[in-house]
Amino acid sequence: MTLVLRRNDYTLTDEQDQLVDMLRSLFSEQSAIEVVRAAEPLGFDQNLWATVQNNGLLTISVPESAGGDGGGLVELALAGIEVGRTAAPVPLIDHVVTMRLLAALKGAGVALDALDWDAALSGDLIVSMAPISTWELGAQLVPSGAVAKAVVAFKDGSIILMTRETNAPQAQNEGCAPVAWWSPSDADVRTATLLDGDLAAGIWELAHREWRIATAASIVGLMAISSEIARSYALDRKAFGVTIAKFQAISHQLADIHMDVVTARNMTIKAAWLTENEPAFRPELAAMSMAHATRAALRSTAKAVHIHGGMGITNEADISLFYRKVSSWALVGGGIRRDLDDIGNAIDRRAQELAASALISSNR
Amino acid sequence: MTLVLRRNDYTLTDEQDQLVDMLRSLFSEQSAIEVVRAAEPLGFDQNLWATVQNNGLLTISVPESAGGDGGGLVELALAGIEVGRTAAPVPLIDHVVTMRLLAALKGAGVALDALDWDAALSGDLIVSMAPISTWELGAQLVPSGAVAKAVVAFKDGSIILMTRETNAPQAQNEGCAPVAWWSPSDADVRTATLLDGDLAAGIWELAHREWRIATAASIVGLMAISSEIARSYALDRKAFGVTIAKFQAISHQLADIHMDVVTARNMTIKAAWLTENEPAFRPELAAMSMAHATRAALRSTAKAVHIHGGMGITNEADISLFYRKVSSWALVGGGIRRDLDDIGNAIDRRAQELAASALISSNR
Amino acid sequence: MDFSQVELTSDQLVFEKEIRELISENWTPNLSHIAVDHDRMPKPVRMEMAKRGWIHPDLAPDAGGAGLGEIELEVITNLFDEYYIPANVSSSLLIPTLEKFGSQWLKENVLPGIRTGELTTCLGYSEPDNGSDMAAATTRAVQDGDTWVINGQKMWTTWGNESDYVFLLTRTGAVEEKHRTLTMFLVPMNTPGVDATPVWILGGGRTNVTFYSDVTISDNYRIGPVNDGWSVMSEPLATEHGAGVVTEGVAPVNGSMGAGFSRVLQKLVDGAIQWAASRTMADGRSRLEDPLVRAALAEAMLDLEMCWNAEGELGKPMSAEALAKQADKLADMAAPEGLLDFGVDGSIAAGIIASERQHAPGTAVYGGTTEIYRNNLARRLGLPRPY
Amino acid sequence: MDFSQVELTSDQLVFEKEIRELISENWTPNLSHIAVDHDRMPKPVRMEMAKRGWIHPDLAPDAGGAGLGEIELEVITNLFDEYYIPANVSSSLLIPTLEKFGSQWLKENVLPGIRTGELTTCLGYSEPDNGSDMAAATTRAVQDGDTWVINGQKMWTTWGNESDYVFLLTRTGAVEEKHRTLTMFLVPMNTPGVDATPVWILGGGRTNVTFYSDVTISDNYRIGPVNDGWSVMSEPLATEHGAGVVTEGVAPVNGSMGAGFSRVLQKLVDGAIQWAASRTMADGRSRLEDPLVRAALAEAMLDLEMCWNAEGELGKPMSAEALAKQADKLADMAAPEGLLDFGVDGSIAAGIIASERQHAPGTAVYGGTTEIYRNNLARRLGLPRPY
Repeated sequence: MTLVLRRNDYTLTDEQDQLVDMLRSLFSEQSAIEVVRAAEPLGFDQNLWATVQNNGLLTISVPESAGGDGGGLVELALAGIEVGRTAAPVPLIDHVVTMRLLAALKGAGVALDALDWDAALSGDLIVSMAPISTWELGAQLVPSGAVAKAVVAFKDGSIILMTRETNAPQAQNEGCAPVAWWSPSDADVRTATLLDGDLAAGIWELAHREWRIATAASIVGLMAISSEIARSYALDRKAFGVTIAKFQAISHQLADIHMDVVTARNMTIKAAWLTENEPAFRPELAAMSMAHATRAALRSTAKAVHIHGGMGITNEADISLFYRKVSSWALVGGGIRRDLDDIGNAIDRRAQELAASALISSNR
Repeated sequence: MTLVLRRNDYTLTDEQDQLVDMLRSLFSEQSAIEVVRAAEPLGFDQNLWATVQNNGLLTISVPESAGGDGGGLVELALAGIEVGRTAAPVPLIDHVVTMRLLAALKGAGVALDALDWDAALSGDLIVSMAPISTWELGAQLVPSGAVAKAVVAFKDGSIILMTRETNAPQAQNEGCAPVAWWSPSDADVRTATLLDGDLAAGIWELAHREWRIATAASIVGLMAISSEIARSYALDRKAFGVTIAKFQAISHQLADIHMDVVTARNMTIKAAWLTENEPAFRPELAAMSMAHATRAALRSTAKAVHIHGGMGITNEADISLFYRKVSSWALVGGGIRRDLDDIGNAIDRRAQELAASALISSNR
Repeated sequence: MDFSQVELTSDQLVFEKEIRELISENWTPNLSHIAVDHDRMPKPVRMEMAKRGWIHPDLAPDAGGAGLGEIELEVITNLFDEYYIPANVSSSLLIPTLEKFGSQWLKENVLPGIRTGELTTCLGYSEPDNGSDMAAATTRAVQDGDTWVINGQKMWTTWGNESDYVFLLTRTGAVEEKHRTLTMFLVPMNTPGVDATPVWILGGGRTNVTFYSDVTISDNYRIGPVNDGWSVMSEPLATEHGAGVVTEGVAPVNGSMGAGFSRVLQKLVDGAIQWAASRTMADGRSRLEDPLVRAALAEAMLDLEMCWNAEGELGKPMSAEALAKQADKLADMAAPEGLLDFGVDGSIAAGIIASERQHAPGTAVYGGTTEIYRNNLARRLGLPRPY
Repeated sequence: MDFSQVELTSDQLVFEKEIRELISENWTPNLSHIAVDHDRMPKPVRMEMAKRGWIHPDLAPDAGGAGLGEIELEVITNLFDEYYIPANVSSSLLIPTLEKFGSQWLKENVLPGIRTGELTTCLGYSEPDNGSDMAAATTRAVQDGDTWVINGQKMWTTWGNESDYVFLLTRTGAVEEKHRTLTMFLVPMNTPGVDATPVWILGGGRTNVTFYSDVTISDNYRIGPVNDGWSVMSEPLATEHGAGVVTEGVAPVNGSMGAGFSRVLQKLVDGAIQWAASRTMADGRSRLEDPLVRAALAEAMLDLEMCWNAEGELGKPMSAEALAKQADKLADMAAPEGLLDFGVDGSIAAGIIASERQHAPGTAVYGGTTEIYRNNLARRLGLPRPY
């Protein structure tokens, strides 16, 4: 028996640091909270999207073979965090994850005739994917479905491409995410089957993992900025003559929020690295990062609102905007319940490992 | 459509107040913590049991027709709280609930030849029941099973009586409860079938509810005393020159504990009253009172230990004893998971009620 | 101890029927209207209720009420809940204050209308820089002969846009003297210089910032002595709600302050049950049969029952937090449809899960944060005032 | 960023093999021994480890260590965990203090043995009436020529019954002068007058009250100047653990202080999985197929992964609380067998769920309560010192 040790190194490369710096300054300049508010209720800003297109952000994580810059899932996760930090009203995550999926299909020799590839690569044509199709057929809510004209889904063992000429109507939600119902049986939708069999299942499963990780990253961004906003508020706000940050009932909540942000951020980039580099190793990490980011963001942004007292629940407070975004961004993928279900695969693997272990055993 | 209003009155009658006073002074005198410690690991004190017998506590809630004093489930629940407040090492709850079950069987014309009724009524013969048999056949852990010589269980649709000449060996547990494995197929066990059919199922179901409620009450007692101990400690203990009760991180935990105690206590006596007086109304209240008492006691006694800092985790601290008792007393019935499962019956009932309601309806 | 069903008397049955008719004639249920606690009873309903003395039904008939008891109060509460109609309109906490401290002129000209409910009130306590610390108020009232001139600004003046009077806390001396230089007024909201700007909150409710610019009112509108506003303001807090009502043990335990939130939680659970009952799983069975759905619903029902067993003040943080927790859990259970608003294709029941998730943080704040309630509870447990 | 598997060098493989042999020859795994953090490495193992310089393996060979790196440290940690062997024995936090403040005599006669691990130490800081407030210490040391006479009592002297020396905080002036009249000593535990009384704790561990009655020691045992004990005591807290080790990114994130608890949680989860795998439901399927069991296990695994992604100090409260929460949840999942002790018919794996529920409250207390850690974390976030 030999120990298996793994490195556990979360440090960014210089290139990754630079990418983060670039994205942070771009979004903080171009996606100020006024821009985000003005983009509601649809949750999409055409100008910001154009900026994203013009700055080459849509090809960062697309393989070079498919016309992209060859960056990986880690870069996409880092981008997701920055998108989340301003709740940027652009479907960057959904679009790029879907482009990576389409590139994988291309790489497997699938013809994408139904799609104008160059338009998709440039972002003039927005594409998205339907995570819920992993479990459910028929009509379903699709993230960025109200701004995408092409949606990739998984149906009856096949990867399908749905396209439509006009945008699907948004399904209104409190977070003002551009969510929409899509169905292959919708009269406005044309459907093409792209690939079936085990290869299709494998490609879809990996793409679904990538969607979870990149989406988890964007939720981490929402939490991170909420944490900073709440901290500043607690330092500024006085009650009974003292800054409220001196009350343990406040400062311990800020500590708890910080713990959630750190662990969710770390888990997400770890999942990204491993999914990119060793996709067969612990596939449950994608569902874990999504589940943890979701639960952590739901509770942390609620605490961040609460720390603001009455101010927090006003629509004009910045913090309430991030609170609203969380549930829409997090739940459109199907919720923690489905994430836990997929983590279950790891239980079976661990049960197998333990069955071989001599040291510990049950005695009835 | 006519409104249905119910009274919501938790006040005790004078007789109930007197009962509580009597029990509190009896157990605080006779079941001091030294007595409880000395009774470990078995969790049974013969002298205290004799006191319980001599003070007529075993017949309080047994029907007059069966030789008891005719008190009801509410009185038993009140007694349960007092038993819990000192973690009294006597199987009062299990014994009396089982006697009520046996009395119901007697009332249904069942002959109890395998049992010395007078010895059981006096407590010279300790009886208990097997709540787990509601779900599982075969060998199972029985509360007070290490001190009882007769155990009533439900098996294959029948109520059965298991008896043995010698005590079953205790299944060692951290709370030092006199839990033991019992099985109808054990060579030392004689088994008699008492009743089968719908009547048996109905009598068992009600008895199981009574066990849950009375056991929940005893757990409420554990919580209530833990709450008081933690409060006193927080008022006495100083850190950095001030009483630790001044820290919000402490005082808010004490407030939370208090909320748990109050709601668990109220829910339990409400469940007792309704089960006694209107057994067909909201049968889920029994499982609810057990589930809430369990979850509330697990978290509250852990907080009570934590408030004590390092002192709390020493075996010599009173609080650690109550903490240890909780898991043994609470989990021997099968845990919250099974309680929630039974609460599920109320979901179906509510779904039926709502199906008839016009005001609210789902639109997809 | 008694949890038995109340047999309504024939008078009570008539009373119930009359309220049902009154509501049906004056109100169309709005299913999206769950978060009712920030809305006020619609005026047509209120005027009909006022006519019958049912706004403060426990007051004697000659004091603007109807001399009714606890059961009738519960009938009103339950029916308003059943019809999704906002019920908030009571001035019952202010009436004893006006009776004790109001000027003779107020007692004769304003109090009767407030008693019947034809006139409505709102509270002007908090200011932008002092939410919970009311002794720091800076809205200034300056006496000028027989009139007062008021200048300042109040936050959280809920219903400030639709009330007849605001119960206003003002400063009539040095701010440094804290609670010793405060004076209360009952200011007519239609006085020139009073202005209410809406503040919209999560979940869709409205509150207001109210501005007071050279608001000039007669000394008749003063309540209690000059500089004694702290005692006057404290009076409602000391008054027991419905203290005059004969208790018949029907109300939620000692009047849990979270009862309103618990009614909302009941609707949330009901909506989730209806969602599950109306959806099928891949194997064709109802989602109600899904063990994880059942466990989630059972836990929500358990939390609801817990809240109904809470007492008084402690019911507030408990119900608020249970509501928030269950909104999150049930939204997850019903994801992704759980995020959809009312009226959207596929939304759940009245979009209640999505809207409650937005509304829930407010329940932990208004009327005092959960921290304030825990501080209070700790003090009632005999613990020292926290740092 | 790098989470790849480490290819052990042939030297490292030999090192691993050697430790496995060393443990096997000197230790029989005790499956009930989960809560290992209150126990100390068994002496036979320790002596073998000391011989090889593996007690403080990062120290240079001529300083009592073996000049090993991070990977070897991880190998040691993981193997001790695998064999259920308590690993606590390091004096690495004290060594720099002794090097800096120790008397020449101590450096020559005691420090070498402490460096190799042949001599062991324990901490004498807390007293009955001042758990966290060490500046209130009252154990008194009185100078008498070239010797000191010590009288007093210390709480929580874990390993006080099996250590060679206690690092003792004493009072050498007026108590009112708080941290300005404290002096540190390294007191041999076999000095007459030193006595350790066991204090047994939840989950089965032992700590001690140590009594000091007219304990007379030479001035050689003093560490640092008289009345400068506060600086001396603060030194270990300022020292980075393993600061001299070359980081290869293998250790848990920034050395989460909760790593030990997380290893216990892993065992808890493993035990629960084994329980489920070994039990069948009424329909004959494995309990591993029960959706509620799966959900409970998945959530426990998620919490475990969360803990492994915590950093430094914040890993402590997070791991402690996750452990307590999961012990409760898994005990419930496996109820009623979850309450049984190790070795009892039907108990789960090594009775681990029952024993962990007992042990868990300790993890939230020792080495500082979770409140203290949250206070510290808040201060590192730039928040003001709490009241």
